[in-house]
Amino acid sequence: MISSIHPKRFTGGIHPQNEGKELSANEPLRVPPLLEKYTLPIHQNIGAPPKLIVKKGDEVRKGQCIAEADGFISVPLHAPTSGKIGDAVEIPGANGAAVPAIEILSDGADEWGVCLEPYPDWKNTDRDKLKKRIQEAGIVGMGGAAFPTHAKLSPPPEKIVDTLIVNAAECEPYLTADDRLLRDSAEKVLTGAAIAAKILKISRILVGIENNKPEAIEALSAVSEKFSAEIVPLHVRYPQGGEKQLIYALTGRKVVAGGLPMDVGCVVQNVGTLAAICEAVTEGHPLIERLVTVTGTPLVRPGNFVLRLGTPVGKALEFAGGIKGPVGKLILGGPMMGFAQSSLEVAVSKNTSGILLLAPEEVRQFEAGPCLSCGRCVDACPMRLLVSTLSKVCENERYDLAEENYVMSCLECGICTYVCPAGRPNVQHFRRAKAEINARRRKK
Amino acid sequence: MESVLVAVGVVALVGLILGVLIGFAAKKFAVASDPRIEEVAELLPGANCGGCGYAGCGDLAKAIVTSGADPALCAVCSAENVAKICAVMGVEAGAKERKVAVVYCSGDRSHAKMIAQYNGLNDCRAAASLHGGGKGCRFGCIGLGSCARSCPFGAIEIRNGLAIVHPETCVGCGKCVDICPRKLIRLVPAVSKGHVYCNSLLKGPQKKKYCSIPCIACRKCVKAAPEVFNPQGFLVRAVKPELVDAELVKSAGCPTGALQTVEDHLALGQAAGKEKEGAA
Amino acid sequence: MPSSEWLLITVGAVLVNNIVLSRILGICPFLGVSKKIKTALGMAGAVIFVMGIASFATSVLYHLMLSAKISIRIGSFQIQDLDIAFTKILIFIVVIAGLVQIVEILLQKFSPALYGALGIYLPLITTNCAVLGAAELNAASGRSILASTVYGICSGVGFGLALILFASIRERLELSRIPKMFQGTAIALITAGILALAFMGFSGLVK
Amino acid sequence: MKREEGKVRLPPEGTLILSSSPHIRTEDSTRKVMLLVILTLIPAVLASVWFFGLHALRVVIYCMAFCALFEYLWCVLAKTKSTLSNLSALVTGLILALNVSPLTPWWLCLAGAFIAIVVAKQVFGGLGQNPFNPAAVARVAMLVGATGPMTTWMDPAPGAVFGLADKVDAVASATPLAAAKAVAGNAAEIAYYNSWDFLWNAFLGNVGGSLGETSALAILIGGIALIALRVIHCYIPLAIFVTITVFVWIVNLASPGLTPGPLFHLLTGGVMIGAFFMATDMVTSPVTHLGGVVFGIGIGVIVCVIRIWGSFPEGMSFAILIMNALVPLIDKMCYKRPFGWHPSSINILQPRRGEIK
Repeated sequence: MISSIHPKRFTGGIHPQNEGKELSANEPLRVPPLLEKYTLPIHQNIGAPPKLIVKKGDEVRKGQCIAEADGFISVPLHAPTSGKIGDAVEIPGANGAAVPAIEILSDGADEWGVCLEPYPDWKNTDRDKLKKRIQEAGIVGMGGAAFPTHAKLSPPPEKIVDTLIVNAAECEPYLTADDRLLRDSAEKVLTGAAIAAKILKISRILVGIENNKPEAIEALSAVSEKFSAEIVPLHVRYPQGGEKQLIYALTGRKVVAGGLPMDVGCVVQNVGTLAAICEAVTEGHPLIERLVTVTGTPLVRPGNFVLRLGTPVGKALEFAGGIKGPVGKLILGGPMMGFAQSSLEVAVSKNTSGILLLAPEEVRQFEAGPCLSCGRCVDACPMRLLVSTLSKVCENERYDLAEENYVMSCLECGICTYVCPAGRPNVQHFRRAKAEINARRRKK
Repeated sequence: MESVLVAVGVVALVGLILGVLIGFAAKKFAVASDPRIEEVAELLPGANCGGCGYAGCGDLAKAIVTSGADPALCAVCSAENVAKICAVMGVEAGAKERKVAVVYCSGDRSHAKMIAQYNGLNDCRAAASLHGGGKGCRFGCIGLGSCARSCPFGAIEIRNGLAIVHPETCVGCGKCVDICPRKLIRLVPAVSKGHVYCNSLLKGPQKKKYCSIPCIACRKCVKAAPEVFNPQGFLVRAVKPELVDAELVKSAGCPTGALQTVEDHLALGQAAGKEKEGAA
Repeated sequence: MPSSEWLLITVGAVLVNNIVLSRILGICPFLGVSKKIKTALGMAGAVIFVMGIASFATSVLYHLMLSAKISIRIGSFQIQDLDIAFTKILIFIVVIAGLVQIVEILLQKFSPALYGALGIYLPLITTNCAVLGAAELNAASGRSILASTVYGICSGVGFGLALILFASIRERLELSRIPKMFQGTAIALITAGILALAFMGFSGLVK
Repeated sequence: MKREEGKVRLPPEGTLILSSSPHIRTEDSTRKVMLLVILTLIPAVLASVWFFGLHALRVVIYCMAFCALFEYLWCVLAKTKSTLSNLSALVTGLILALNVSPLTPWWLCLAGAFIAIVVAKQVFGGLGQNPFNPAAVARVAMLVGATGPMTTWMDPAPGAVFGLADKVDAVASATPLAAAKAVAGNAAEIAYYNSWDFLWNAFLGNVGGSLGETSALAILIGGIALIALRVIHCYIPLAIFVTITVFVWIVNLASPGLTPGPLFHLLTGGVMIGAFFMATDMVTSPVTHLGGVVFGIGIGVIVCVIRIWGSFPEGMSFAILIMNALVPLIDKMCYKRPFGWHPSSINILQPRRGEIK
């Protein structure tokens, strides 16, 4: 049912001129053929990396656990297909630093191994059992943060949580994976939401979705009665999908800087995560594949794909028909917050929401001209930071001043850089400042 | 004449009254301070490089006097000044070995292969989290000059995309060592006349993919002087750098040129560097 | 004195005849202690305090001097009814120097941080022509003791205003890419010049 | 379809671009912003040519050319990349031209351009670094240094340049502001400046003054266009107008006949061009909206004080410069805390004292 909530408008934000969603939104979901080799990065979650429990030459089945969770803030890793374990290798991670990975040589059978026991009757299943299942299935926040979901669903007893927010805003331009998922399997997402709500012992489910996805809203409202979820269409405004902005839009509550959503009684889950929860609970399937938007004008057939974890980016681009024109940039994630890549060996991991190619003429390079103090960044910053000053401060490496000017609140959403007429690489400045300040804090 | 005398008298009177007042105030509100702090601070170089770990030369002077920090903590300070500080403090001066910074990379633009074009902040640490600024080798010098800018003594030059330390100007304060995101720079004894200018831990063929001057761990140098060089994985390091001299470098005959003399490294990209200097 | 007179003294001292920007007095601490707003605030406070006290003290002395006629007789040497007002500059300097010394000692005792930040500029208030200038201007315009004190304080406020404005601009300048040859005092003087130009707009407000 | 089966390859060495997010940007650029400012000033230039003929055009060309020249010379001498292409020097030159009399001699334009470009801008590090509006600095310096030529005005001759009226080229005595100031306190004389007849002429620009001071209408058109194009926000000009209106209204209530009414003050002198084009100069104005309002109020008050009680008839440039000096402080004071900021978050955002040195 469409909610009667009147969404609040957060300060700042932008409406990108070119959303680029039409490239992939209307293409049907495609399931690419099995690859011969998957290169699975081992550390795909925030927190402790899982511990490998297989060695080279071991036979594994699809869905078999190959690395065990190491602690509470950690999740296991599962084989994306059946086959043999290959070499332990190093591949470039999203930020270019080498990350350990393990090769899995497919045997082509793609047979499920001993699966987790499904709980079709999850409504009458113990909460702790469900929570444990979510960890066993290796589920992390699939919107980008990769924070273990079971930890997010375990608020400390002193926090009172009353609202589950389903983040279907998908405000990043070009990306349509969540849109596609909702159009095709809204019921799965809402089932996942209901399971999460049961774990949290709450009944209020709000679905925040930007109103540029009418088909998805329709699909959602068709099944929402059943789960008593409220669908709230939101203005198209980046970063509507930012956790703090979404909570404010839907509930009017403000998450204190440095605080967590559960401080204001909310838990936010991405639609992809909820679909994965549904599969893990009702079918017993661990997280071994995800929806990825492979798009960009240089591609022959952009669209949304069900990609196994460990699929190299180069292969994903081949699934999308290959490259037809010159490429200026290869990006993992969306154009606003994604990471530029220099290698095709980067593998799809649990938080890869998109693979984007930009043509050279679409790439506008940073010029790092002088700041005009025009204040557009200040107007547009969703965190209401004094960006122009911060940018100059960081340029001069005055990190003490940067800290005084609240650089630690920066979301790195990229808006200040998007609107800057002088083409200053603000986000990169702030990232550096944050890294530097964190390093100094650790030192003390 | 009289007026002058009166003026002198009046001023003297006023001065006397105020003098008494000041004397009283100085006695009543006196603040004790150690004069040695200033003396020591005078002897320190005053560059405030922070290489000693204190927030500047004044801070170090205070630490030396009040909390007994090592007078030789300052790497920049000349031996005689250290001796003078020791004399001020009344302690024995120890011998001091001069060290210089060495950048363990020879991968300038003519030797290292670029795989992408970096566009962004002119800062190595920022580029390091962005695939290292486009150079194929992820161990080598990024070449955006963070170390050069951090050097209080102007001893580092960026030439043709590679940081080059001028050993005669380097005082070994170690600021660049902390700045470099690739941990390429180390302090070595200044007497050492040659180094294995490579930092990559990859296997030889992988290194060769992106660089024409890597250490491929062929161990020719180890055979030439086993007590000096020691292979660590796929990289050879001088364990006794003070023993490396030009002759040894020559006799080792490094096939790629990773092991070279300090002079040769200094001459890297000389021609290209000149061109750039003219333009700047 | 009518209230409008007080207004004239205040506005005149703070804005129109600003001791730094219009009378160009006290430039040394103006350029020296204006790198940070925080120290500028401290310096402004110190100057207001010193100027107020110095104006008061010098004014009292000056009025005493005006009324006192000195007669001295030492042996055959004799002076009759000498007006000692001509020694005012000498006396003012001594008095101000002494006062500043006391302020310095007190500051070192009670606010070492501010003392450290002001550094050499605190003793320099001693020879700060702004303080002496205020005292001289008071004497020249024949103000009463109260008016002199108010003028001294307002001149101090004017100095503080200029100093804080200047410091805020310099804090901003610290973040800009000033060509090497203009860095430091050069750009500070240019900025001060433009600021003085701007303050010329107030001329004529107080006749 | 052969390509589809082929292996995907990255573009050749060095053409793939690596940069930090975001990877898309607006089409806006500094150059575009400056171009829009120049375009929106064209009505004012046309109006000045209409009223003052080729004299006006001469001054505009001189100022713009000299500013561009100094910018170029600086870049050559300082061995930096030429910054001419961002058009900021031309904007400064154009605004400077609109700030001076149509009879300004060429050497004064040259001196003004030097002050604006070199003294007020480049020595501070160039575009974006100057704390004071270059054109305002130049105007004030010229006014103080060469009072004679800077206060030699010309009577308007509408359309003379197109032969629609007789060419007069007469040297006028004073601008309306100076004339009104001369008769301050004389209620009967002041009344003339409140008449609709006079105000209408002032609105159209049929009065003496500098190029940009005459036609309030032309500036208004440009200013509104500038706001509509979202180059500037309306806060600063609005705050200036409202403050002047209220201030003058109160003064008129308190002592009638001291000065003409609010409309006179809005339509004459440099208020219009100052409010729309000089006070809103991005570099030298506060970045926040609230700061803009404070900035505008300050300018309004100072302008009125100088005009009514000061010795200069016009105080717009002075007011802008004084408020420019206050901008860093205003920016500090008027900044609201970040979204979701709360006293309890201070520990996370800021280091505890002593924790980080």
